[in-house]
Amino acid sequence: AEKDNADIKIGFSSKDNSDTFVAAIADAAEAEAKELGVELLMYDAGGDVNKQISDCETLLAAGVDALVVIPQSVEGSAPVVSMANDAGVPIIVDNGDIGDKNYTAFVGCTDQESGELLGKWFMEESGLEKGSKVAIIEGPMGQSGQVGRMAGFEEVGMLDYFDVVATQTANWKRDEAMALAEDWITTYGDDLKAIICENDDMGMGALSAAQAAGRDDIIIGGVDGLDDAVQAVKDGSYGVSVLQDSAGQGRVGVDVAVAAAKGEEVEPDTRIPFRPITKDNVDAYLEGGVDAISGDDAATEDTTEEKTDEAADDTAAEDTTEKEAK
Amino acid sequence: MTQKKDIGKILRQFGLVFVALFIIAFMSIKSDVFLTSQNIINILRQISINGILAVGMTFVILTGGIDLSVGSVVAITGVIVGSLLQSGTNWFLASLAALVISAICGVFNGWLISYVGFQPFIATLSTMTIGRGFAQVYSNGKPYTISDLSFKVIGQGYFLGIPVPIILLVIFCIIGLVILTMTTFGRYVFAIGGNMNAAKLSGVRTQRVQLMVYVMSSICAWMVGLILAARISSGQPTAGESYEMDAIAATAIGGTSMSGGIGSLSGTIIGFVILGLLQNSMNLMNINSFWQQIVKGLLIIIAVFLDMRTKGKKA
Amino acid sequence: MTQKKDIGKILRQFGLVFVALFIIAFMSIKSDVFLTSQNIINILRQISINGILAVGMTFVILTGGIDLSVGSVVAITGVIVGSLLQSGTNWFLASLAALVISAICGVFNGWLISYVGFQPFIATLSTMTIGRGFAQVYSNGKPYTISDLSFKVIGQGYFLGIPVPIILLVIFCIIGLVILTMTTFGRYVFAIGGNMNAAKLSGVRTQRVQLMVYVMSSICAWMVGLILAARISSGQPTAGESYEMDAIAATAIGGTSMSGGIGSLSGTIIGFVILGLLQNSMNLMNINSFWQQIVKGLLIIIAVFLDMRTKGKKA
Amino acid sequence: MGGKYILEATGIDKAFSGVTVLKGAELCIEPGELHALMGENGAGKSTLMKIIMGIYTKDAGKVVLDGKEVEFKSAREALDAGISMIHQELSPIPEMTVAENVFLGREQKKIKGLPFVDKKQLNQKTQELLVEYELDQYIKPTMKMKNLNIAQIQMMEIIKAVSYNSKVIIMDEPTSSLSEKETETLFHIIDNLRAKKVGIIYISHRMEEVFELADRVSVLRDGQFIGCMKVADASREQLINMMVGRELEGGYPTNIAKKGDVVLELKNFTRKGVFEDVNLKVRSGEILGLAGLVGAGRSEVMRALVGYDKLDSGEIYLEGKQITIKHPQDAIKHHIVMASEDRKELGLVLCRNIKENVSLQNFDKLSSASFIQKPKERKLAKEYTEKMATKMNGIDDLVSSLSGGNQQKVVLAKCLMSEPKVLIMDEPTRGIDVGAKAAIYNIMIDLAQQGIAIIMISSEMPELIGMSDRIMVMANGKVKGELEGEETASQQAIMNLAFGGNEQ
Ligand SMILES: Nc1ncnc2c1ncn2[C@@H]1O[C@H](COP(=O)(O)OP(=O)(O)OP(=O)(O)O)[C@@H](O)[C@H]1O
Ligand SMILES: Nc1ncnc2c1ncn2[C@@H]1O[C@H](COP(=O)(O)OP(=O)(O)OP(=O)(O)O)[C@@H](O)[C@H]1O
Ligand SMILES: O[C@@H]1[C@@H](O)[C@H](O)OC[C@H]1O
Ligand SMILES: [Mg+2]
Ligand SMILES: [Mg+2]
Repeated sequence: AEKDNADIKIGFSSKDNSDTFVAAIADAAEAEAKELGVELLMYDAGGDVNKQISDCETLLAAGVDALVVIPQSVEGSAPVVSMANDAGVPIIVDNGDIGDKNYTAFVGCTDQESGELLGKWFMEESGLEKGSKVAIIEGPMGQSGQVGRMAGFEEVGMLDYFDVVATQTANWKRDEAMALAEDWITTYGDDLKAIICENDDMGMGALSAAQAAGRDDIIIGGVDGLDDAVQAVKDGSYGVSVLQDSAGQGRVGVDVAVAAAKGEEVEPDTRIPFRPITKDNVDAYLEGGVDAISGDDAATEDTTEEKTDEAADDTAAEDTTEKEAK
Repeated sequence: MTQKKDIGKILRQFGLVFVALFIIAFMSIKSDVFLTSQNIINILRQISINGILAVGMTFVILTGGIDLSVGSVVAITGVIVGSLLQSGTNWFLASLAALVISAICGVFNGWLISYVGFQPFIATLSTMTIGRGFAQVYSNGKPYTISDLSFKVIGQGYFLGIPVPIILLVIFCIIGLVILTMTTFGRYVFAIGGNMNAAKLSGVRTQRVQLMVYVMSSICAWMVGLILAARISSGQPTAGESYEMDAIAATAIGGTSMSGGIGSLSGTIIGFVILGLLQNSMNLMNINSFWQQIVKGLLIIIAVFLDMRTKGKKA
Repeated sequence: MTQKKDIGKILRQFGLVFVALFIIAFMSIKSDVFLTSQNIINILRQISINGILAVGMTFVILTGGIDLSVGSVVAITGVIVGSLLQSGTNWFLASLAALVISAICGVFNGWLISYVGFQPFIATLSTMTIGRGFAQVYSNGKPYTISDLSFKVIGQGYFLGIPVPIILLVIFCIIGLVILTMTTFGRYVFAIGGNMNAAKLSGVRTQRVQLMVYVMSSICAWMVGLILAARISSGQPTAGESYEMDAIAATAIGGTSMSGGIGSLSGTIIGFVILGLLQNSMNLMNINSFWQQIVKGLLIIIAVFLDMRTKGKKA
Repeated sequence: MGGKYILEATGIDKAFSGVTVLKGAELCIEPGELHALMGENGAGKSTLMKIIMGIYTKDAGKVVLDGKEVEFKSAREALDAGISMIHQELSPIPEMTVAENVFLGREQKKIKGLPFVDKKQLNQKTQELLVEYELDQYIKPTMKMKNLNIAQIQMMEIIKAVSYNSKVIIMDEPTSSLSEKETETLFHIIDNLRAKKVGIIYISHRMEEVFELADRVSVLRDGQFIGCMKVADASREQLINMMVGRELEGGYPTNIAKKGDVVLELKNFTRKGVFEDVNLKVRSGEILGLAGLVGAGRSEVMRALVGYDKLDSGEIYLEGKQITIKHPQDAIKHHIVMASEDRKELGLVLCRNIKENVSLQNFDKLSSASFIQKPKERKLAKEYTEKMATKMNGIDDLVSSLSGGNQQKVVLAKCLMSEPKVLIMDEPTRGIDVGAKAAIYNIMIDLAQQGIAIIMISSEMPELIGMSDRIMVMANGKVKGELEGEETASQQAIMNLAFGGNEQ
């Protein structure tokens, strides 16, 4: 007997809702739950793996019908998967990778892909010469975003292509990134050609520093497609923002969870592709949203191993929940 | 009339306990999950982390000190155990190795404070920073995945149907209570916090006692490091960040004075139980995490206020 | 021989200053960028944030208190200013509105502590939690982008060729120094921290003074909130997290006793300059962030140790 | 068995950061002897004792105990070796119980060798001590130390030191916080100790005590050993001369000031459970003495008067006009100023310097628009502390580095600078040396002549009788009677009232 949406209770364990990007996923998830008429319990681990595990324990005790997790740590959050399996509750991993692959489904991006896209753009489209001096600002060490994007830079050979003069973490934080960028701009002077950031919040910090120093020539880019960043791309001050579809990740995460809760078969691996937003497509994006820039860039898709054509667009993503497992 | 008075009196005598009972009563009505054995076990398992740290922290704070480094010791323990387990070391030896390093952190804190004369805040802040850096350098910033099943028991196992972390919490609380209330060492902890000079003049070896409380705190952090690593099946260099704050909060809510000399471990126990109950309750009531902070802050104020009334302190 | 002695004496008299000079000397050799005016401006601009907070924190700690809520007040200021600017309010009015709210936070802290009798740690910890929650609820967790150019001047502008945050830092330091060393209020701050009861019997309005220092600290946090929001062109509910720790560290490194009554603002100033120099230097040398923590912790220990030797304290 | 001395200290030198405090100090104690150690405030008495106890390290000299040279590195070693000490600065642990305080560091164990405290025995042993010394009526072993008044704390420290059963007991001003009754108890204790052949070093500024108790007396001046003699051979003048280096007039100056109108009147002062219905008048130029046993509530009345404690009911009239005082600041504004008996708790900010302490309550004089007038501050601080003959290197010295008596002088300097109309002096000469005492008495007379009304609380009966124009006696929080003129000369009359004479 299939459950009614009204009887379904979905548990959502987010890693840190105080992060701009993660909060957007959470919002979309809540909106989708409302839309579908299911109950959603949204727990926020505040950046602490242990709390995430506690949260999941509580959610399972509260009798959720499916569990969605945005892992705080690839390895550290892994026990959640077996906990859910033991409790016989479907578990959906959202946004980033997790160490234990025995989950019911994954919805999100391959972080390495965003690193590859960002690296490629800097190598091929930014106009920088080979061997230019660049600096990299990283996310918190050990997080899927940091590990994956660095691997992506490596994969496309960016680390060798450029002369990487400095690499530091700014923990996804705008102000920390700004201080780093200020120091580097001073240290490397005119030689410094670009600051490559693993997310847009940090990119915005670096941009503030560059602008304050009057260094409009420094090319800055990041990941996420934050509103600020997209606006900056439009203004021409920000080179690239690799769009990660937060709304899609939140929405589809809940959709898959609801389907799983009903006992339906679900697509085990939904990878929503990244889309670089540059001066070429920013207007289209601002007008038409994600759909307007999907699938317009062949180079993008080449880099993805697991290509899911047009999967990022609304209907396609919803479809996937109905599709049978491979 | 008299009955009214009586109730008032009772409420006052148990300020914090009353707050805890109130939360429990409220939640049993509001949620049918709350009183399930599964949820109770969850609550206890969740508070074991902060609880064990708070036991050590209570000793430190009673001497008038503070230990900011516990979170880093948790991380150090995690990466050391993690790396050793990965290299095939037996879980017992791996834990022992981490214990030695943790104890060294405690000795370093205690030595700086009692023999060199550092302010506890500065000494343990430095150890916290150095310790975190060490954990990250050691692990190169990457977590060690732990697959050793016998080790995982510490965090995920059961003994007589009770989760091991809960048993460890109970053991640490009991040991703490015994030391603090029944031994000379416990007296000296209070004496040092109450009047270091007087204690010294009475022949108390104040420096040793001071050193010891920091070692004890580090040992608690080590225990937590093991439980956490076992619980999350990985030794993470970022583990335990800002855990010191919760441990200090539990101690302070429990009525221990930050300037030392006044307080009790039983107060601390109620303190961390209240914090744990709060967290679990707000989750069960599905309060948005932003609101959770507001509610938590207000409830801490109310709990402490009630407790002060109880004890006839100002207010 | 005598010359050797003299140098020793000089070194001792300027413990912390010496550490700062050492870092400067070392870096001028190691890096040709270090002494450029651009880098010096960078350093100053970066320390303006922690510096202004530390000025307020010094007053609080001198009374024997602590203010953990400053980071949250920074965030509250940011989101209030951000939202008002977005809705087209004039930058001055927006800042004023934030000032009022910040001051209320300070009054709340001070009232809880001096009139109700809360421990400063608990009171400001609660305010910190509530304040952070408030900032997030208010903004619904999202940053407000700031585009108002006149407002941005506070963080990004120049006055007579000097970045505005640096000028503000200097103004706050001077006001702080004047209040602390030249006015009766300053004396009351020291007296309260040294012996609250004796101060009261000497006619000091201890409760008012205590309340005031928390208000002052909140005002410093407000200033930092404005600078930060203007600097990063956005009002962020997560801004200022754990800033209190750096401010406390600067104060403690500067020789102020955490139990109050002893210390100086000039010490604090050297304290935050050292922290800022360290951060900048390690960035310039491109020291890996893991190692940075280890180096930072060790240098704090060394600096404080030298300073204690200087002042003939134990050690 | 060594020589005839149980304890011998010779050639002791000590300097604190370059300032010489002791230079060739010496002292030798026979078993069963009570050896008085005298000297002005800051002469180095306490420092010498702390060196013997291993609290300070000496720069030179040697200490011989029982014929063996000793060098204690901590109080613990001294205690273990059989020397205990009653410290001049009381240091109770307020939050711990009486029993825990008394046996701190040597708790009774449940099982020998294991660190488990036998609380029952601890309390029982303490109770036995309390009974033995007749304190059990007011003090229970389980009371928190903070609930004891200062005299009771002093008694507990005495009992504690005695209960070590040491060979040598050092008593550093043990009576300075005691009233007659406790002082007598102490003297009994001392008799017992002597019978047990315990050597006692007794430091006091009270001449009478020294003559009553001591076998021999040693004198220190400016850290140097001046001499040692049998008390039987010594005269008061001779001792003073040795201490001060010059002659001093003995006795109490008479207050020849004209008594004017009533300056201050208290009506029906009540603070529930502490004092009740206290009425009091004091005229300009008058010195009013407040007598009573410890716990009579004298200090409490005065603390409430100056607004430090809350008053439940009562009225205050200053120069005939009713005033309200809600905070000490109000009192100071009305020039009603109190020098507290408890300098550590209420009198001084120990971690700050002399200047700051003196000026703390006098900024109305020393500041304009909240800005401190620093040159004036220095000048006045110097003037007033010097008037009190404070021994210091300068007004920038930390108060905590001053000797006990000199700290007391700083408290008085602070109060004098407030130009009081009514000056309340709670045990004003506690711990103050003869020379300075005389100076304080003269200052009091001076002030009286300027028309100031003085209220003096003192537990030193001769001082009270010698200085007061009128004496009010309190017991159990109530005024028991008043003695004026000739009557004040009688100690017996005071004691009669203090022990519950007829109510007013
Ligand atoms: N820790 C210290 N640091 C600096 N100076 C000190 C210290 N202790 C004592 N002194 C100084 O040593 C001198 C002797 O002090 P000490 O306390 O021995 O005097 P005292 O004879 O006991 O006086 P009193 O009768 O007032 O108690 C004083 O001038 C005092 O200022
Ligand atoms: N017999 C007693 N034993 C112990 N405490 C008492 C006794 N009687 C009153 N008290 C308490 O002691 C306090 C009064 O002590 P206080 O020291 O002020 O008295 P005092 O007359 O000023 O004596 P002193 O001469 O020691 O200053 C009051 O708080 C009262 O409750
Ligand atoms: O892009 C990042 C996201 O993928 C990560 O999970 O959290 C922070 C974001 O900025
Ligand atoms: Mg002395
Ligand atoms: Mg008294």
